[in-house]
Amino acid sequence: MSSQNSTASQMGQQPLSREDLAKLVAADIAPGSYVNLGIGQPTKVSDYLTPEQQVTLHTENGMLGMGPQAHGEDIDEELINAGKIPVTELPGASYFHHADSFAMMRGGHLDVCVLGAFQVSTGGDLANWSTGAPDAIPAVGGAMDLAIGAKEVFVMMSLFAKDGTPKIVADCSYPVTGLGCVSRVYTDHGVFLIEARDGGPRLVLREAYGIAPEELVKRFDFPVVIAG
Amino acid sequence: MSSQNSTASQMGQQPLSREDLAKLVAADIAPGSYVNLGIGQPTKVSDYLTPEQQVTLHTENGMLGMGPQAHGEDIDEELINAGKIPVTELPGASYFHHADSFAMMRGGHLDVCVLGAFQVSTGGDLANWSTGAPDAIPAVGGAMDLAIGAKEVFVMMSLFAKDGTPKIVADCSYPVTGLGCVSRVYTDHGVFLIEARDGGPRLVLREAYGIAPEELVKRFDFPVVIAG
Amino acid sequence: MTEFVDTAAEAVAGVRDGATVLLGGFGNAGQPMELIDALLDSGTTDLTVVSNNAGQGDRGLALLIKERRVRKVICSFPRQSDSWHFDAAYRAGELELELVPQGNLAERLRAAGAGIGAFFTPTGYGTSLAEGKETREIEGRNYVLEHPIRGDVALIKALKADDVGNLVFRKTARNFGPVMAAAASHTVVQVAELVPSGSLDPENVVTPGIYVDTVTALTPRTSQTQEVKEA
Amino acid sequence: MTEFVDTAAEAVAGVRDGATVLLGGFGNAGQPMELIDALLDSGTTDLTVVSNNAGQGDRGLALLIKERRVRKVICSFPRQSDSWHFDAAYRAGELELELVPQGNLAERLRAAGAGIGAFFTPTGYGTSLAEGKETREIEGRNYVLEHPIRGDVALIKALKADDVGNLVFRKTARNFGPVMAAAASHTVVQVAELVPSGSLDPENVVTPGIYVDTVTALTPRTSQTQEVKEA
Repeated sequence: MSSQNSTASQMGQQPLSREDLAKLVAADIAPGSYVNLGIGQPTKVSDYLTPEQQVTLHTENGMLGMGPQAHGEDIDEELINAGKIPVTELPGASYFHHADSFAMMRGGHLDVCVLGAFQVSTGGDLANWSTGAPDAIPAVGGAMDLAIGAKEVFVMMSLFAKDGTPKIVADCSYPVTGLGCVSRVYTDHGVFLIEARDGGPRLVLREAYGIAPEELVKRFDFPVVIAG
Repeated sequence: MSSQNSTASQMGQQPLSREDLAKLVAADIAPGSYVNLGIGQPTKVSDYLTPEQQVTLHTENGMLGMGPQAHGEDIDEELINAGKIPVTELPGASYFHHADSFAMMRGGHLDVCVLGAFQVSTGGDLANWSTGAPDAIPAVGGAMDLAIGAKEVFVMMSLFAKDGTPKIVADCSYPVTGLGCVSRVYTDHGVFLIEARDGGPRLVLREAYGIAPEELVKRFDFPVVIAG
Repeated sequence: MTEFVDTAAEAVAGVRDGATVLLGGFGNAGQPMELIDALLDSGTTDLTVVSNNAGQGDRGLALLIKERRVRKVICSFPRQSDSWHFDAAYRAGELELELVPQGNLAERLRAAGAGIGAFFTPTGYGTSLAEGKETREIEGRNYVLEHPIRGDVALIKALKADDVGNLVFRKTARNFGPVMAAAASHTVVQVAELVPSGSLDPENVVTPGIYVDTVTALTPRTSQTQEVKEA
Repeated sequence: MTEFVDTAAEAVAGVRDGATVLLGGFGNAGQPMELIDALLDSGTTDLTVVSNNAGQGDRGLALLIKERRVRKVICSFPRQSDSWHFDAAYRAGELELELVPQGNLAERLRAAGAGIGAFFTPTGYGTSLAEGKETREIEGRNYVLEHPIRGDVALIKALKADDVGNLVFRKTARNFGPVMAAAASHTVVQVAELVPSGSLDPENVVTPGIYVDTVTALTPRTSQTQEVKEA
C-alpha cells in the first residue's frame, strides 16, 4: 500500500499519461504475483513489469506464463491472449482448459487483476461491461469472473468522464459487473484505495497528480479521505 | 438383453460357480464398452473379457485402460487399482486426478459398472456398503458414486443369504448405497433384469441355473416375470 | 468406442435439425473450421450453438449465422470488430442470444459432463445477467445458482488423437475442447494427426477417449499450410 | 511464488496445531510419507485430516493417528485390513470421523479450489450419508447439496517440480494431489526431482505453480530404493 515509488513521485506535478499510469500500476504489483491484465489499457501494464518482479501473467483462455505480444514469424493463431492477440510463451508456462482456467480465477488464486472501467462506486462496485445503451450488442466475456476472482482488483481509468463528472461514484449508473470487488482505482488524477472497515468501506486518496489533494477531493459529492 | 450365449446355456443344469458367473457377466458386456469393476467378486470379470471385446477398464483412483494385476517385477506401488492391488497399464491408457475420475463416473460416461451387493430391491435399490452393524467401522469408498454413475449397474452376488432368504428383496433392510440404480442382477441361481416401465420397474428372470424358472420364482414373496 | 471417419462430412452427418451444438474455440483458436464447413454443406438448420464467441469475419460459425442456420446462440462475447454476420442477424431479430459470463459458461459445460445438477457461483451476483436466478449467501459470500449446459453434439478441434480416441491439444487452442467433449452426447473431433495407441504418454492425455465418439483427421500438411495463411 | 526448502521439516514448519490438513494419497500411492514423518517429528497436534483413507500399517497417516495427533478424519474409506491404528483410536472414541463418499470428497475439494459455493450431486441421495442435507429434484433426478472442503495446508507428493512450482505426477499416485493443491491455503509438495523451468512441456503440466507454495525434493535415488523395498 506504499506510495513511495520514484515513478509516482516524479510525476506528481501533472496528471499521469496512460503510459505513466501503466508504469505506476506495474510498480505497485508485489514481486512474485500471479496477475491477470484485462483487455485494453491494463494490457499496457505488462510493458513495465520488470524481470526482477517475477510476475506470472494469466490469460483466462487457458495459460499461465504468458509472454509479450508475438510479431512476425512468432505469430501463432493457436497462442493468443484473451483479447485474441497473438502472444508468446515464457519458460515455466502451462496450458489448461477453460473450466480449469476460470476455476483458478474464481477460486481466488490470482493475486491481482487489473481492469478497465466505466465507473467504480465508493463501495467497490465495478461497472465495465455494458453502457446499458438499448441498441448495443451485449457482450460480457470474462469480465464478471475477473471482477470477483482475484484477491485484489485494480481498476485503471481516467478519473473524469467527458462531461467532467467523476467516474468514481456513490452508486454505479451503468450496469454493474460485480459488487464490492474493487480495491484500488488508478486514474490520471489520483490513486484511490477502497479500504474495508467496520461500518463499510471508505475511499482514500493515496496520491494526487496535477492537482492538490485538497482540491481533488472537493470534486466528489461524498467524503474522500486524504492519506496521511 | 439376449440370453443367447453358449456359456450360459451350457451351465443351465446346475447353479453357477463364481467363475462361471464372472464368465457370464463378461460375455454380456457389449463390445467397446467402458467398464468399472467393483472390488471383490466383480474384479474376476476381467479374467474373461476377450481382446475382441475391446473393453476399456476404468479404475476410480484415476485411470482408464487398466491392464491385469501386476506380478513380480512389474509391481509398482504407484500403479494400483481401487482395491489397492498393483495392476498394469495397457496401450491407450490415460491417467487423471480424482475429481476428473469421479466426474467421468458421475457424469454417466461409463457404460457398465459391476458391483457386489448385500441386497438389491425389486426397484433397483442397492445395498452394498454397510451391514448397519452398530459396532462396525463404517467405510464407503466409491460405492455410492459407482452405484449412480454408470449407464448400467450390474450386480453380482449369491442369490440366497446364509439363512436361505433371497437377497433380492421388496425393500432393502441394509442401509442403501443408491436408489433405483441396478439394472441387472447376476446370481448363482439366475440372472434377473430390473426393467423400467410405466407404473414402476418390474423384475424379470432372464435365465435360471440349477433350478426350474417356475420353481425359482416361487422363492420370492413378490412377482417375478419369467422371460418369454 | 471411438469411430474414425475419412471426411468432415461423414463426421457431422449425425447432426440433426434443431440440435444443440457445442462449438469449440476461443475466437478462431480451436474453432473446428472444417467440421463447421461440413455442417454448412450438410444443410442442417435450426441449431442452438454454444460457443464462446459468435463468429468472426467470413469463416466458421460466422458463416453458419450468415446462412441463418442458427436459431439461438449461447455465448459470452458475441461482439467483435468483425462479428458483422452475428450483428446483422441479431439486429434483424433473427437470432436469439443467451449471454453467459465466460467462466459460468465453462463451469456449466463442466457440470453437464460431470453430472452436477446445479452449482452456486459468485460470478454475476448482483448483475443483470443473474436476474431471476436463485441466489444464496454461503459463509458470508453471495452466489448465483447456475445449471448445466448439455449438448447433443460437440464439434471440437484437437492436435492429435490415438487409436482409442485419446486427445491432446495445442497451446491456447485447448480452451473449451475438453469440457465440451464431456458435456455432449456425441463428440466429434477434427485432428491434425492420428497416432497409434501407445504413442501418447498416458500421463499427458488431456481428453480420454471415453469422451470422444467420432474423429476425422486432416493431414498435417494441409493444416500447417492453412495456419500459415491465416496468421 | 513457490519457495523451495531443503528438508521435509522446513516444509511442514508452518503447520499449526488445530489445522485442517489435506493429505494426498489413495492408500500408500501418492501419500507424502516424508512430509508426514516430518509432521510427526514437529509435534503439531489437534489436526483435522482430510484424506481418502485413514492410514495403513505403521506408516504415514497411521502413525499420526497412533500418536493421537489427529482430532478428526474426513475420509471415504478408513477401514482396511491393516488400519489397526485408526480402528483402535475410533473404537476408543478418541477420533472423530466424517465419512464422505469418495466422489463427493473429490468434488468438494475441487469446489473449494474452484470457488464454487456449493453443488448438487446425485451421489448419496437417499442414503444415510445424506441425512440432514438439503436435497432437490432437478430435471427428474434427485440431488444432495454438498459444500466445499477447504484446507489450511495440503501435503502432497508429486514426481517432479520445475523452478516455478509446476508439477507432474506419476501414474495412479496423482489421485487427490491436484485437487488438494488447489483447495488449500498453503500447499506443500514433496517431489522426487527438481527440474529447471522449461524442461516440463507446458502442455503436460498437471498442477500449475500457482497452486504450489512450498516444495522439497527428495533425491531420486532414495525414493527409488524405498519404492522397491515397499513393493
